[in-house]
Amino acid sequence: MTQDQALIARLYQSMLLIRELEQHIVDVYHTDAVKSPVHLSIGQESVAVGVCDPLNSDDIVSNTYRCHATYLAKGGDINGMMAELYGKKHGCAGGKAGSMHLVDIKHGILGASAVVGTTIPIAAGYAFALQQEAKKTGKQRIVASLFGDGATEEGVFTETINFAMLKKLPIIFICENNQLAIHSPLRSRWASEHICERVASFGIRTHQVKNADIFELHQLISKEAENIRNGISGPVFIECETYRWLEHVGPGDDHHEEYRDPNELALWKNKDQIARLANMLAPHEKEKINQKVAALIKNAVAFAEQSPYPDEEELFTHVYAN
Amino acid sequence: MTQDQALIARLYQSMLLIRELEQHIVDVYHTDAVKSPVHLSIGQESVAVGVCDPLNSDDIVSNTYRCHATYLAKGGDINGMMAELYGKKHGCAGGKAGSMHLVDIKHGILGASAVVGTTIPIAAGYAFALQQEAKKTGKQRIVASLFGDGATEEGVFTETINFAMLKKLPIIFICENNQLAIHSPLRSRWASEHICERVASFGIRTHQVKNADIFELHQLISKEAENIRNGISGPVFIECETYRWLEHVGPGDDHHEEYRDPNELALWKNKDQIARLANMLAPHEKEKINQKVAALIKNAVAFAEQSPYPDEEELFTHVYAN
Amino acid sequence: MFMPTEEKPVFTPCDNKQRLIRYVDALREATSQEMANDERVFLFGLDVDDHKGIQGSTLGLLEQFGPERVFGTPLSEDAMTGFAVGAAMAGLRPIHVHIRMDFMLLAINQLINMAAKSHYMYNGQVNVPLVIRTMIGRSWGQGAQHSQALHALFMHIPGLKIFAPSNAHDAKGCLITAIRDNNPVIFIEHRLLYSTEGYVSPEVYTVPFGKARTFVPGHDITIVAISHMVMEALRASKHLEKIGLSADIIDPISLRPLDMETIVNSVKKTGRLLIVDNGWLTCGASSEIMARMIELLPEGLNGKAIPMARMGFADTPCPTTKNLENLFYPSSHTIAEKAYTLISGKTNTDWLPAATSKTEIDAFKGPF
Amino acid sequence: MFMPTEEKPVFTPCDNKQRLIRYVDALREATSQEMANDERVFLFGLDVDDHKGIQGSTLGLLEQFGPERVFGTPLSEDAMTGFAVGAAMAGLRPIHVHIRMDFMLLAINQLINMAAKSHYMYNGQVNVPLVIRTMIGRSWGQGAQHSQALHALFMHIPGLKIFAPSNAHDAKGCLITAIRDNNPVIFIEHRLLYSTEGYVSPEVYTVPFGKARTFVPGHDITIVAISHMVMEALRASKHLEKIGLSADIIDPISLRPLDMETIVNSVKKTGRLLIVDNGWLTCGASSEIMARMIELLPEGLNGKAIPMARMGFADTPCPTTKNLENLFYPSSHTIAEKAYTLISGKTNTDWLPAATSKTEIDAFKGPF
Ligand SMILES: Cc1ncc(C[n+]2csc(CCOP(=O)(O)OP(=O)(O)O)c2C)c(N)n1
Ligand SMILES: Cc1ncc(C[n+]2csc(CCOP(=O)(O)OP(=O)(O)O)c2C)c(N)n1
Ligand SMILES: [Mg+2]
Ligand SMILES: [Mg+2]
Repeated sequence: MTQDQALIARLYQSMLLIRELEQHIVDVYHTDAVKSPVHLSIGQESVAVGVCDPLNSDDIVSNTYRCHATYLAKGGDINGMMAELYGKKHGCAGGKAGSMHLVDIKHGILGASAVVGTTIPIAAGYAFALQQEAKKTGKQRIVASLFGDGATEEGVFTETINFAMLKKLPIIFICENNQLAIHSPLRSRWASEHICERVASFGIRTHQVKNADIFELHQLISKEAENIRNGISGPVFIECETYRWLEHVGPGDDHHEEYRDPNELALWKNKDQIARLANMLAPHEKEKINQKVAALIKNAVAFAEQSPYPDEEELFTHVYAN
Repeated sequence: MTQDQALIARLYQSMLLIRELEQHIVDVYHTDAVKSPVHLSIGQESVAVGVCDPLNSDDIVSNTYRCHATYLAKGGDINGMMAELYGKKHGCAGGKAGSMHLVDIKHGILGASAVVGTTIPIAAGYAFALQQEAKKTGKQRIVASLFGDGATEEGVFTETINFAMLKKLPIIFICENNQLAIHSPLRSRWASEHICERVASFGIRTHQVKNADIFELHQLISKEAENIRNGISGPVFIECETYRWLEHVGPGDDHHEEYRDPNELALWKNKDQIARLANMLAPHEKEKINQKVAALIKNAVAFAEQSPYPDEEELFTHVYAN
Repeated sequence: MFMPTEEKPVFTPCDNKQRLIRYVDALREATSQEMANDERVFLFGLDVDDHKGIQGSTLGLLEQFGPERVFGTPLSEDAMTGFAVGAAMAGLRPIHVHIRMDFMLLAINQLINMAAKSHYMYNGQVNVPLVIRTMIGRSWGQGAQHSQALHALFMHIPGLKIFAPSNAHDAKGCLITAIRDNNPVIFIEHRLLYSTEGYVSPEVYTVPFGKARTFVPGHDITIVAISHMVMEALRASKHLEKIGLSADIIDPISLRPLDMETIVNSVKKTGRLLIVDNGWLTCGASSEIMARMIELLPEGLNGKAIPMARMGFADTPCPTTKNLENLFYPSSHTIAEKAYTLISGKTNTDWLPAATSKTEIDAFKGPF
Repeated sequence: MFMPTEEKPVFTPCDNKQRLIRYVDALREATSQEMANDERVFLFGLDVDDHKGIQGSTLGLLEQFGPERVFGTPLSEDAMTGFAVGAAMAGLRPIHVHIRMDFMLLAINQLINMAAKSHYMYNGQVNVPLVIRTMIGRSWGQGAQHSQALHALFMHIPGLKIFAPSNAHDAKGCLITAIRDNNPVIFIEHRLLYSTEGYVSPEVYTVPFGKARTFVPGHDITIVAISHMVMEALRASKHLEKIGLSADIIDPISLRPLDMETIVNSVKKTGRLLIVDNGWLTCGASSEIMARMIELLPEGLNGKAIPMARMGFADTPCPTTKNLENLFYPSSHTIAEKAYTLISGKTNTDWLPAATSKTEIDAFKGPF
């Protein structure tokens, strides 16, 4: 599989932006600039980027509270994101949403929920609307619904999988399997470890991506998105193995805790897809991207810092739509 | 497979009692003696009897609103049942429960719910208690949880299946697959028709019983109950094909409606397990049982008719336990 | 179809176009008209497309609009509600139907955590124009799990709107309003109202949120009644008439937003308030109306506390047997009695008619 | 661990055995003691057995009682609640923990349709001795879906009981009562109370249902405050003290059943009532208390309407950013202000202290 350099550069930049932005959160968290629980994706960047890069800008991505990565990978406004984390007026939701609910409808980012599993059926409903739309426009947009391994335990997941297949919805379900729900390992939550098998029992096409492989995932999404657009009907289910480097919520590393195996961290750092791509780039190319990413983040921080807090009246706006 | 005559007689009597009692409901329904929605099991009797007959009297059965059959098959008090249907004070729940919630804890009948799927996790919780109990008593009691094909679409079903397998609970799940949820056929509700395959993907032992075969089901339950009691762990899942002769709720036949195929009724009447057993019995044996059943029902009706309506204060009793 | 013989529809026709049609037909007509007007509207839910068509309220719509806009679902209330929320966010206008309100407890997470909050949480970036049609059961042994009226749970939640129309005219107008609204609307229908008739215009019209309706203007007491209790209150007012007492019967129609102005103005006139909820009392609509009365008229009237009382379901689950079920609900008799006591301070009931004519309550029979 | 420096625990020790311990430790001690006393009790729920142990409230219990009596679960709130109901029906006494009250919306079908109704529907044949421990979040950007206080939804339902203790002493006693009760009990804990200290006996003791507690007896106004709002009301009473006003601060502790007698007696003495709920107002605990006041004192006091008011969450979802979140909740300042207005009829606020010392609200920091 020869990968073209432009793609490598793009994927690298996209993943790096996620990592560096989250690293900024880690760095400033002790200052209380970000007064919000943060669920970081450091180590898991390749899933968001592998899924979002092949999508069109008018495709839709839907996520859970661990949503920084997809927001950025799908092209969400970085300034709006940073200001939102800082609780500011020019945040992507005016400071009302915070880290767990990043949203940017203009860029097809449908928002995210702090209640596990709840966005999965919503993504399916959105896909239904796109299916109806395509009958008029002839153009099939797609929804990518991302969620964790824990989310698949909620009844609503199975209910949605069944219904999505019944209606042949244009949706790709992506399970970010980091093998943990907070601190619980899979074996204490899943009677069987084969999630693909379970989902396939509904007649759905499934794929498993091991080692968080960015190219494999990228190609799979490209192909399946193409399939869906060409009327080879959805839904599709993809399980991506990945690993969370930091604690479940917050900026720290918690590999000293008993639930963790420190060897696993080393193992996964070895598979780090950012490092992998960095090695595939010419040094000056890499450096250019690194600087670009740093500048983007610096700008975003300045933007966020300068943005005022929302006006007090904002408490009462947007409770109801007109 | 040679079946011993005593078993045949017992199964015949048990199934006949269900059919005749429900036939009585059909007969009197127009008089408004039974002021309650009734979900009849006529045609489906072999499932309840095939499941309950092999169980011990201190095993537990749990059901949905279509619960007359299991109540009787598990040995529930017939007088209490009839009085409950008549809304009387001496009903099994003092007239407060009606047809959809028949209960007889003394005989291991855990009650039933009008909200589809809701009794499935409750049955699992009961099984957990029995699992703990067995560690002290050395005696493993079992829960049989019956529900319809429609119930398997509720998220709580999958959630329970997963958890029951995780905890290796002493429970047998029985799906009464009559292929209908009210008037909706399976194809408009299930993305895949293979429920056993779906459940097996959790690592659970599954079996399918075709044609509502009473002997096959009876033997399967006997064997699996034995397995569970001997520590060959549960849970187990059994799908029983069966057919509802009458309308979803109420005493009528609705094979004139479009959702029905009248040929199917004829097909299933041909497979009627009551007729099958009747043919296997000596005429005088059969006649004796028929008379016994008729007497039981007659007595129960007299009992129900004579029972008064509950006292007005009963409205306020048992809201809270002491 | 049942119409109590001695009772008249609550509206008289204002023009000769209006027809006497049933509540259930008004619901169907509203749906049909809005689906024809706006192709973004679709109707789905368990059994909407079968031959019974949600007691008739969706009959014919499948034939009219096809299976892509009218479809049944698996038994999956949680996912189906999320599905509706997602479709609504994408610009469609779903109507999701529950044949029993009790099942909404399986959908409530999506309604409260997602539907009610999305517009706010995303600072106006999405709308959730969603209608949840949901039926309250009663009678014929429906019992504890098939006859709950849970509007109070939804009234508690900012971001939701709630309609509970009591008659055919409002059923149609409110449903059209609900479909056109850009917020999640819980639309509460009472099974016993389905067969009651009212004068309904064949035109498309709307009944607004936040505007209560006064029936039978009166002088001696204000009776606020909700959903099916409007019928019982109207009957109670007839009992009261016989002894020369008259009641303002107010139907809030919309429970969130709630029109307190109409109630306050009426109480200023009558000096007394009886609230008859079609639901439990604790933390219910009746508590809320009382609390707002205190907030709006903190000093009472003429320097005195305003005589107020409330009635609703007994504080128990609903029993199935008829004689206990009858005690579970307020009736025209118990309402008239309570109103009489509030007005006169007396508790005698000898003036009450011994028996009432057959109503939709007695007429309702099974199977369901 | 945080203790506001200028604030004292609400109880003083009545014997020298009592220790100053945190609310979270009181919860753990109650659980440990009851599990040791009664082997039918077990504790389960997401994360009860991890190294954080539900913010410490379950730490050590796994080691003490083993994985059969202390275990985590998959993310399956609906089934896990049904599982608890079934285990309870079979004679066990489950404690099911939700680290956020918001998740209970996924469990509410089992709680309302099954747990609350089984004893009644089956005419006393089964009991459901079940405790649902559930935490209200607040602060640090928890936002719309992680800080709801939904007690009103449960208060509406006959068959449920509800505790919402505001201090370490009651946390322990109420939890023991809840575990011993034969009904489903919703046990509501506030995250911001976890680190507050109180004098708690090491003995096993119970705090009963249906008995409110009065703090700081006063004369000028009755303030009924719920859960964390008790702390804010206590602070407000200190503000009021500075201008010579005193308040009866009443903590209902148990929300269903609700002890109105204590409230009514207090109001008879003070003549005024302010209710400060830790939740939304509409169809909330505050509405209910007002409605019952009217039912219990229909003519008011001395022929006049009783001045009553209520406060609670803003009628919006909860925003995450701090400056808006601060406005969302009642505070000691806004409570004191409202009380002052109710007492004096005036609205000036110049008497209020400019800033308060750091409280548990400001001290609370993330990650969560
Ligand atoms: C319905 C619900 N239950 C429980 C929680 C508490 N909770 C927050 S995150 C989480 C773990 C989810 O794990 P997973 O889906 O694998 O996502 P990950 O955090 O690993 O990305 C849990 C249990 C929640 N937020 N929502
Ligand atoms: C949660 C819930 N959703 C919907 C209903 C309405 N309803 C009553 S029976 C039924 C069909 C259930 O089908 P199945 O489980 O196959 O049982 P069967 O009636 O065929 O025995 C439905 C949808 C309900 N009672 N509960
Ligand atoms: Mg995970
Ligand atoms: Mg079926």
